[in-house]
Amino acid sequence: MSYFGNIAKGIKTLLTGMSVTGNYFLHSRKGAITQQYPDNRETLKMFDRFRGEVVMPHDENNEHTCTGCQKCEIACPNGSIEIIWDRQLDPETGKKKKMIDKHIYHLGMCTMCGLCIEACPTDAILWAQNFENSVYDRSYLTKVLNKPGSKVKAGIED
Amino acid sequence: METTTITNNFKSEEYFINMGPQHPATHGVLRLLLTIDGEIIKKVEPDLGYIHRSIEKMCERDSYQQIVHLTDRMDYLSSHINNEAVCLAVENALEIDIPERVKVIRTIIGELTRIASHTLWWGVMGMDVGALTTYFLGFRDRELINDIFEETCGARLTMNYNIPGGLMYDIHPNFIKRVKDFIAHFKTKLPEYDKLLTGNVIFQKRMKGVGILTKEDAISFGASGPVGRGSGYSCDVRKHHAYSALDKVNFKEALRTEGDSLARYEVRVQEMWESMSIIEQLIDNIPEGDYKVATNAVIKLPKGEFYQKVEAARGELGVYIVSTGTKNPYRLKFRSPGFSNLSLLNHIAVGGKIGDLVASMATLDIVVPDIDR
Amino acid sequence: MNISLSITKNIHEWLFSIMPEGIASITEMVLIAVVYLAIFAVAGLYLVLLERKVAAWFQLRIGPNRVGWWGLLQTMADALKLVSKELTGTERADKFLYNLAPYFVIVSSLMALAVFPFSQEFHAFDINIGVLFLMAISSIGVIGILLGGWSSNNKFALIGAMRSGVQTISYELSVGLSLLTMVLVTGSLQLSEIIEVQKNGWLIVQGHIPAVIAFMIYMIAGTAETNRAPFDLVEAESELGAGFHTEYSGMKFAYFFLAEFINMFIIAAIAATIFFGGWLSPFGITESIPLLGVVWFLGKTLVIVFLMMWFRWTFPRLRIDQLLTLEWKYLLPLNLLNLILMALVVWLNLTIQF
Amino acid sequence: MTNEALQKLISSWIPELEFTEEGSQFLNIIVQPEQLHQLMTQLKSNNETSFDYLFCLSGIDWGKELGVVYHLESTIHRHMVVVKVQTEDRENPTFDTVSNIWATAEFHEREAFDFFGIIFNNHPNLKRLFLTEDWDGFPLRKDYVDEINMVIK
Repeated sequence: MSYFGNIAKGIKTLLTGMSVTGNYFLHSRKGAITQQYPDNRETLKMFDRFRGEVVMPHDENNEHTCTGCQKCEIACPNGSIEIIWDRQLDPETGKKKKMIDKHIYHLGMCTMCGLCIEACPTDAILWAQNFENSVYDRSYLTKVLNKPGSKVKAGIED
Repeated sequence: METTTITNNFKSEEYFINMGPQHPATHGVLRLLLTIDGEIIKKVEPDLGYIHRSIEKMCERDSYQQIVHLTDRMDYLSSHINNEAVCLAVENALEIDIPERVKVIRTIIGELTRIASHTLWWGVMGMDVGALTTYFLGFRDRELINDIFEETCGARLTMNYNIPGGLMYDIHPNFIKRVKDFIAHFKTKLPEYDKLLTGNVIFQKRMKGVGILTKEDAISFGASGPVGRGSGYSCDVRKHHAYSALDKVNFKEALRTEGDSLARYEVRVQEMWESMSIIEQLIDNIPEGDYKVATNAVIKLPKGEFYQKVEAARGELGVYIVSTGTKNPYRLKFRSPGFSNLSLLNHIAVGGKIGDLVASMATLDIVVPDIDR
Repeated sequence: MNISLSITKNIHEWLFSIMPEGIASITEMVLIAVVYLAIFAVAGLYLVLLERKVAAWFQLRIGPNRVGWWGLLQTMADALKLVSKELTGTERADKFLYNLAPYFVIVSSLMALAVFPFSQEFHAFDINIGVLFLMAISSIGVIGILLGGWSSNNKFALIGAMRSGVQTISYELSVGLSLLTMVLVTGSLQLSEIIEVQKNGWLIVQGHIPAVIAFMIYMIAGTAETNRAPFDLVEAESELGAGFHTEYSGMKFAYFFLAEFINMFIIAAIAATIFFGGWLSPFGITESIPLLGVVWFLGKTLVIVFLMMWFRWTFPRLRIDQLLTLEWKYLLPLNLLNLILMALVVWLNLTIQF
Repeated sequence: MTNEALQKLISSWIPELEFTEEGSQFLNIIVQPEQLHQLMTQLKSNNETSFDYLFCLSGIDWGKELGVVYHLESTIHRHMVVVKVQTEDRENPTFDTVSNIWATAEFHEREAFDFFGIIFNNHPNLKRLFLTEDWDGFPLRKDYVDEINMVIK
């Protein structure tokens, strides 16, 4: 008799499983979890801490707060950040001051660990929430973060 | 004489099959060299190294802050716990007192990571034995956890939220509410997992008595995590060497004595319940305080050797640091749970069928980057 | 008189008026075959779409919705892509058999379609051994699978093919026996007559308990015959990659794929014809409009197809030895008992007839 | 068992062992390669120690010497000990295998062989695990140079 008992028990467990999927089938309209990605660009907002890429915010006078201290360059585990700097004459004080020439960021090598942003003493670099970073050539992933002609905001010292 | 010739003609022949490195059941780039007789497996020999990045060598040139983010890339499904292991090792070596708040947050996120890892495992496990809907149910619940991580830590998978001395940022204001919502949601969905897969007679038949690992073998093979506990070997690091806030919570160590694939499966499902109970005990009492203590910009560990073990989602993760007093470790060894667990695959798969190999491999829950480091 | 039937009649008369009799009947056969091929190639494609949509709804997804309104042209686009793809193959494969295999599979499944009565008049080939013909034809497909798996010089494909051989030959038995159980009630193998008998109530009602058991066995064995989950050991994605069609690409792969879906349709159509009265409407509510028979037939078939899809997206796969245990230890003895039960029912006149 | 008691017990088996607890949270036992297998067998089989769980086996390049570090735990008594062995022979560093004592050592020793070139006598299947068979050199040694693939900061 356990032979038939086993069959009945087996069929019962199969029906239990089918009830779960059947329930999802009946509620498929509202239950769908698909995100139709390129269509939902307007509503798709990344969280404000999302690590998309490193950017350097500039204000309306084309000024940033990067002093060229190179702490981010040292903190970076895989050499994604290169800073080219020289000492220029500060027009206000008349003293020579360390200024960045180029803040080069290799997005292609970046692992989004966030150590550079942690290390930055002046909050000159921040996370951007942009995540659509694909390009046709790897060289496009090397970015210069400071805009041309930008300079350090007055009074920022590290 | 004639009969012997006939039997010789029908002698079965063993043959080799390359399972992987591109194979749906090997979850990544694991390559198994199978010796098969018909459908019966005679020998399984893993061939590794397809994504070996030599993280241990990279660690030798990195500073201690930078090492943390490399551990994300080992067992990417329990990245937070891996981070925690390195941070704990460094903090213990420096003898820093970590604020209670940090400990509690680390534990909560660690347990969430465990649930996320197990839900993914559950989905993929179902797929390995042929039930395709489980995959989407598992991922649906995992996405909610990933959202929590993304909001607080900034990334969904490789979070790098820990730094030696604390956390990178404080938790997001929405964190507590989101976690509570998730727990409420998952409490209704986890029984569904059982209904869909666990009770199913085909599933039971596929898993019961398959890939049996005795307790002695489990210990000898260094099995840890759900694999060891499925064999009745009490190996939960959270119980025996409690770290962070785990000494303040009550939870049961999931143990089964059967040692077969079903036991390992049940251990993982029960662990999800236990992790939920741990989170529930902690989420309302996150103490106020700092989210990190200041450390030197250049961390130098004292001369000596430091070992820290934590319970990652797949088992015991050990971090063994040999320091000579400089800013880089002299030698850093990760004792990864997957590596030991993989070594017993040959032991449990021999004599089974190809389907059994897939089922027992799924319950070992192998993540290849964890093995290949 | 019905419009569609008059069209076929007109074509028939026109053909015989302009040609000698022999040529005319050959031309007619070819015409009908082409029409069937065209209809079922498209129908097969839409079954694929249905499967994908249903799978999506089971799995909290949306399913194909980009090509055409509601994704209706998706499988057409897929077929177009497959036609235009390069046909790759393995070196040192047995080229002749390798190329032959897909045709075996697709031809056998299309041949079976010929005998189904879609409605009272829409019936291409009404032979008096219809059920036997279906059984015989549906087992030819496995030769194609064995050939494909063996000739493609790939061990995964070979394992898949061998599994397929074991599985199909075993489950053929259950399919045959469960249909035989029903033939006891009808007393005829001719499909049109089987339907005629069901005017007194569908066979699943007429035969009540043994018929329900036979239906359940038929559904299990039929699912296994089509190599679909939970009996998809032949393909067993997580074990064998893609099983016997690992090395096929492009259109040759499409033949296998299409054949699988047409086979599913055939299994469901047999069930609809034999257990649920084929094109008959329930209680004869639309008896006055014969054309609606097609709708009833397709409706019943699709419900059973849906059931098979439901199985597929819920259950885990069996292991090969469990597959054989299920057949030889459970289905076959039950089937034989059921056969005796049905014989008793028919002998003692216990069938329910309206 | 406390570290002192362990030290007392183990030193009674093999008198040449060195014990230290300096710079480590465990009791460290430094053993000569010749006595390694004997010590390990006793550590596992003795009822009072019964170190049945080898949880970590690491190869280490000490600069001049090559060594192996075994982390052992007893699942019965829950005490831990570290066994260290090293040799100055960099061409053919050879130790006895412990894979017949702890099965997990088979893979771990293959890893150590792969990255440090440490040869384990009587190992059942000592060949490259991660790297290809024809790989030149042992990457985790300190004197390994690979100018193309290694990024040195």
